[in-house]
Amino acid sequence: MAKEIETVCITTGPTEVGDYVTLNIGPIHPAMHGTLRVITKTDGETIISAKPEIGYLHRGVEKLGENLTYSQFLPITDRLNYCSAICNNVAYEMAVEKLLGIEVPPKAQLIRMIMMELARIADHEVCVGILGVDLGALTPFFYLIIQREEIYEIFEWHHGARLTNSMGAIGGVEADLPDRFHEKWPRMRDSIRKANDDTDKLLTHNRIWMDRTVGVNAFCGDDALNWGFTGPMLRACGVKRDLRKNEPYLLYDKVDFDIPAGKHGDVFDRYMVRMLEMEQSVKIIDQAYAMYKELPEDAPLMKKVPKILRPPAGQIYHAIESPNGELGFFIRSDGSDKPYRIKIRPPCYMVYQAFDDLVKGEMISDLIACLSSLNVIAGELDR
Amino acid sequence: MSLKERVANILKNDLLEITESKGDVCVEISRQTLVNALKRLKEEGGFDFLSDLLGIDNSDLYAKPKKKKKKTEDGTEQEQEEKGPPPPRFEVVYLLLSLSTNERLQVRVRVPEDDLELPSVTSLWRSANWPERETFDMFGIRFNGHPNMRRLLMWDEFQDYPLRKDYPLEGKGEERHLNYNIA
Amino acid sequence: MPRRPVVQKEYTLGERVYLVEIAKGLKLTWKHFLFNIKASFRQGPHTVPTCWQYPEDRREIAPIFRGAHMLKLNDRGQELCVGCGMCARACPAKCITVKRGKPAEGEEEKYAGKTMSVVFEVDMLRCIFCGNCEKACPKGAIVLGQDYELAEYEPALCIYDKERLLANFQKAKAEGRLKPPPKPIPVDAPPPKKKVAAKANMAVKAGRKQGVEKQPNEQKDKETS
Amino acid sequence: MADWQIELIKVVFIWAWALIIAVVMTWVERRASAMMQDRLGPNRAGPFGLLQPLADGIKLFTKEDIIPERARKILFVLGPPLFALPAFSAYAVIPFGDKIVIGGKEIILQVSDVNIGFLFILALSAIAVYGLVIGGWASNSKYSILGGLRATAQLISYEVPMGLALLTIVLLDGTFSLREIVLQQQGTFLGFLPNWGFFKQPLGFIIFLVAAYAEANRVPFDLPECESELVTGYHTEYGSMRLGLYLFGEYVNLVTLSAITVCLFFGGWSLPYVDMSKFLGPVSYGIASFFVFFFKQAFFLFLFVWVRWTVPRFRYDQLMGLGWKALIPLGLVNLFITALLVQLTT
Repeated sequence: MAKEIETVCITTGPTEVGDYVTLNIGPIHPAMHGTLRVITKTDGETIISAKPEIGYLHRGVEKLGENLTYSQFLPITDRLNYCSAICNNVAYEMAVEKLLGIEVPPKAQLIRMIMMELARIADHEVCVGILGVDLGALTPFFYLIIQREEIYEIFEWHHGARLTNSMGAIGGVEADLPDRFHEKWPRMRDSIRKANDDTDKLLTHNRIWMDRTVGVNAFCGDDALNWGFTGPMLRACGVKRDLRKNEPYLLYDKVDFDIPAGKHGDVFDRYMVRMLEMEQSVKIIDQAYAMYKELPEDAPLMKKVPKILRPPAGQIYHAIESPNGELGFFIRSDGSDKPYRIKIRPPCYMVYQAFDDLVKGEMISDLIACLSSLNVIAGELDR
Repeated sequence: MSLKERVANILKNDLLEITESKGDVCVEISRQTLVNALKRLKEEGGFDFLSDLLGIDNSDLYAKPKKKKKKTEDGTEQEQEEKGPPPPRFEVVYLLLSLSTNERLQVRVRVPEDDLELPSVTSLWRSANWPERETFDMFGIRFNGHPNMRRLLMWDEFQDYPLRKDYPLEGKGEERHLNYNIA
Repeated sequence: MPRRPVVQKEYTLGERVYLVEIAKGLKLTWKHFLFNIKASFRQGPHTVPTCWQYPEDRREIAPIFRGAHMLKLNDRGQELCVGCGMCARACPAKCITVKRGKPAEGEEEKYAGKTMSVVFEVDMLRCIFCGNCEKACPKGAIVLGQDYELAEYEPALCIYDKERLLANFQKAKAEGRLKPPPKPIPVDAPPPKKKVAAKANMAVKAGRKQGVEKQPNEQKDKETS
Repeated sequence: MADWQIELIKVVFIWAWALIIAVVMTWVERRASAMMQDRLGPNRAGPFGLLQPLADGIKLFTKEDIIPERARKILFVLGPPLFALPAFSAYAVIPFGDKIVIGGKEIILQVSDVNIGFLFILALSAIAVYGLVIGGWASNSKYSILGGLRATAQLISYEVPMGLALLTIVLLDGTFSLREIVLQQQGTFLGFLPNWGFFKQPLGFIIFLVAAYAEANRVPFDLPECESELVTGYHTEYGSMRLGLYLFGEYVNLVTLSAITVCLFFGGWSLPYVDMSKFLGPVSYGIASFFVFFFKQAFFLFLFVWVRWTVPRFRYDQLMGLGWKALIPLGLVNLFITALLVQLTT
C-alpha cells in the first residue's frame, strides 16, 4: 500500500558554511497566504534553512469548542479552512454523529457529497489559481475564480451563505438541493471543465511554467508518510491514498472515481493532482446527482435529534478527505452538552511542519511556489 | 483476529487497559514503556502512520461526578472516595493509523501533574514534531528528546498553558510586547 | 539534509523552444480579449459576464441569505418575540441581549405572546451570521434578512436595538424581500414518545443505543426549559 | 522660424507625445488585461475610464512622501529620476516620421539625427540600471537590495544579446544612424518581401524582442520587482511620486523600446509596397508617416501587454541561463552567419 510508484531518492541539500542573510518573509507579505511567517536564511538566493513560525491567527478554536455546545460549535468550524468551509462542517457533523451513533438518511448523504465535492473544486481552483499568481501568471486565476463564484452562488441558494457556509446540522442537512443547482449544474459542469482547460493551455506545457515547477521541492513518498502528509500532497509523492477510497464515508463507496497520483511530489505534480482531482470531483457530482434523482422527492433529510445534544461519554476520532487531506475531529464527550475536549487535525498543519525540509536548498522563488502549492490556510493551521 | 486481540498480542504486558467507544479502540499504556510499545505497534502491528497527537486535561472530568453525586446520593459518593487518589491529571493520546489495513488505534498515556514529562516519539514519526510542541504549549507537558521544545502557537514569553481547564476562556489579559531594537 | 527524488525533465521539442506554447497561450488570451470586447458593447451595465458594477448593478440575493437580523411582526402587526432568550443562548458569538418583560398595561395588543422583550439588542460587530438564533427561535420571530451593507461610521451604531430590528422588517416587507416560510424538513423515523413513566427506563436504553433520545432527568434541566 | 525654434518645438512635442503614450499605456494595460481576464477594469473615471491615469497621478502626487529612517537619503531621492530620465532621453534619436515640409522648409521628424544613434540608445539603457540599483540599495531593505541585485545582473546580461541582435542590422545596413537604417529598409527584398529587418533577420528579431522584454522588466522577466517574492523588489520602500516615477519610467521604457523595434525591424514610418510620398502632399505625407510609425509602435506596445498577461515568470537562475546559454550563443551564431553572408554578397 505504502508506495505504489517507485522513485529514486537521493540526499541533497546546501552545505551550511559561509555567510547567510536572514530574510524574514511574512507575516505581512503578498505571497504569504494569510498570516504565515517563514524565517529564512539565504546564501545569495539559495535557501539554507526556512523555519516557519505559526500562531499569528491563533484564535483558540479548541478552547472555544470546550465552552460551546455541540451545535454552537458548527459555525466555528467554518473558520478553519475558509476555502472549503463545507468540508469542515461535514467533518464535524459526521464526527458528532459518530459519537451519537446516528446514521444519516441517504438523501442527506448525497447532498453532503455533492456540496463537499463542489467545495473541493472551489478549494482546488483557489489553490491552483494562487499558485499561478505567485508564479507570475495572473490570468488563469481569474478564469478559475469565476467558476468558484458560480459554485458559491449554489452554496448561497442552498444554505444562505457564500464563504462561511455552516451547512447542514448534526443529523443531516436542512435543505434540499436548490432549484439553482438543478438549473445550473449541466452548464456549470462544462464551464468548470472549460476553465480548467484554459488554465491547462496557459500553464501546463509552457516551458517557463515547467521550469518553475518540475523538479521543484520534490519529496519522497516514504518521507511524506513519515511527516504525516495527506491529501494531494501525499498523492503527488506517488502514494495513492485517499480516505474516500480507503475509509469510505457517506456514499463514496458507491461512486466510481480515480485517485490521480503524481510521481516526484514536486510542485508540478501537486498542481497536476489538483487539476485532475477537479475532473474527478465533477465525475463524482454527476454520479451522486444521478443517485439523488432516483430518491423520492420527500425522502427524509434529517435524522431526528434532540435540540440539546448530550452524546454518551466516550472518545472518537473521525476523519474525512478534505481538499487538503485528512481532516479529523477528535472529540471526547463526558456526557454533558459540551464536548469535553475537541481536537482538530488540520491537514496542512502536518504538511507545513515539513516546510524546512521541503524548501532547503531551493531558491527564494521556489519557496513561494512551494508555499502556494501546499495550500496552507492560516485559519486551519493555527485554529 | 480482531483489532483488539491483535493489539493485545503485540503489547502483552505493557497494555494497561483497552476500551472501545463507537468502534474506536483505545489502549492505555504506561509512560515508561511508551516509546517501546509504540515502536512495536509501528513495526509489528503495522500502525505506521501517526495521524495526530493531543493532550487532554482531565481535571474537570474527575471533579464533576463528585459534585453531582453529592447532591443526589450519599452512597455513591463514598464509593468514589474509596477508589483512592484520582488518576493522573493529564493524558496524551496518540492517534495511529495502519496504512495497509486502514484501521485506527488510539493510544493513551497518563501524565501526572507533578511530573509533566514524556519521551518524544519524533524519532519514530517526524509528524509528531509540531503536535508535541503544541501539546507542550497548551498543557505544559514536556517531551524529552524533542529537537525543538519551544512554544508553537503562543509566544515564547507566555506564562500559562491555555488549554488547561483552569485557564479562563477569555484569557488573563496577556499582551505580547514586541521589543524592536531600533538603534 | 532532505532526501529528494531524482527528477529527469522530459520536454518535447515544442515545449523546449518556449515560443510554440507561448503562442498558443497568446491565442487563448486573444480569444477572451475579443469575446469581452464584443461583450462590452452590449447594452446595460452588466456587460462582461460575472462582472457586476456593484452599486448600480446588483446580484440577486438568495431569499435564504443570512444577512442583517430583523424582528418579525405577525399579520396583525403584533410583535412575535416573547423574549424567551433562546436565541441569546443558542448564539455562539454571544451577540444577542434579551430581557424578558410583561407588556405595559393597555399595550397587550402590540404583542402576540403574553410576554415580550423589553430589551433586544444584536451586536453586529460580534455576529458571525451563522443563523443559529433563527433556528432556535420557537416563535420564528428573529430572522436573518438579505441586507448585507452593514458598515457604519460609529461602533455604537452597529448595535442594533429593537426599533432598528423592527424597522428592518418593515423595510424588507415593503420591498417584498421577506424570507419564505421555512419548509418543514423531512425527518427520518420520529422517536418513540415516552408517555408512560414505567417505560421511561427502556426508552432511555433504546435512546442511548440510537443516541437520539433525551434522558428523562435532563428534561428537568434548566437549559432545555 | 529659426532653426532653434523648430528644434525646440520638436523636443517639446516628442517629449509630450512620449508622455501621453506612456500615460495612455497605463490605461491600456489595465483595460486590456481586464478584457483578457473576463473583467471590466477601471471604467469609472471619465468615459471608458480614460481619466484613470490622471486620477492615479493626482493620487501619487498628493500622497505623503516618506523616506525610510535608515535609508541613504541622497541616493534614495536620486534613484527614480535616474531611472526615468534615460528612457525619455533615448527618444531623442528615434525617427518618428519621415519629413514634413512647411513653408518651403524641410523638417526632419527626429529630434537629432545622431550618426551613432544606436550606441546612444544602448548607452542610455545602461545608465537606467543605476536607477534600479541605487534605489534598491539606498532603501536599506533586504527585499529592495535583492531586487536591485537582480536588476543589475539581468539588465547587464541582456544588454549583450540585445547588442548582438542589433549589430546584425548594423552589418546589413552599414550604418549606426537610425534614420539611415529606416531609409535602407524601404523597398522590397527578394522581389516580394518588404525590405524590413524582420524578414532579413528573423532570429535577430526574436533575440532582440526577448532581450527588450528583459530590459523593460516586464513579465516574464519582471524579476527585479516580482511582487510575489520580493514585494515589488527595488521599489518596495518607495511611495508617492517617487514610486510614480519608477512606474512611469517603465512605461516610457516600453514606448522607447517598441519605437526602436519598429525602426530597426519594421521599416520605421514606411509602408510596404506603397510609397506614400508619391501621392500625398508634403504636409500630409509627414503626418501620415508619423501615424504609420505610431500604429506599428502601438502594436508592439500591445504585444507587451498581451504577453504579460499570458505567461508566468522566470526564476532568477533560469533567466540568467536563458540569457547566457541560449540567447548569447544564438546571437553570436546569427552575427557570424550574417557577417559571412554580407561578406559574400558584397
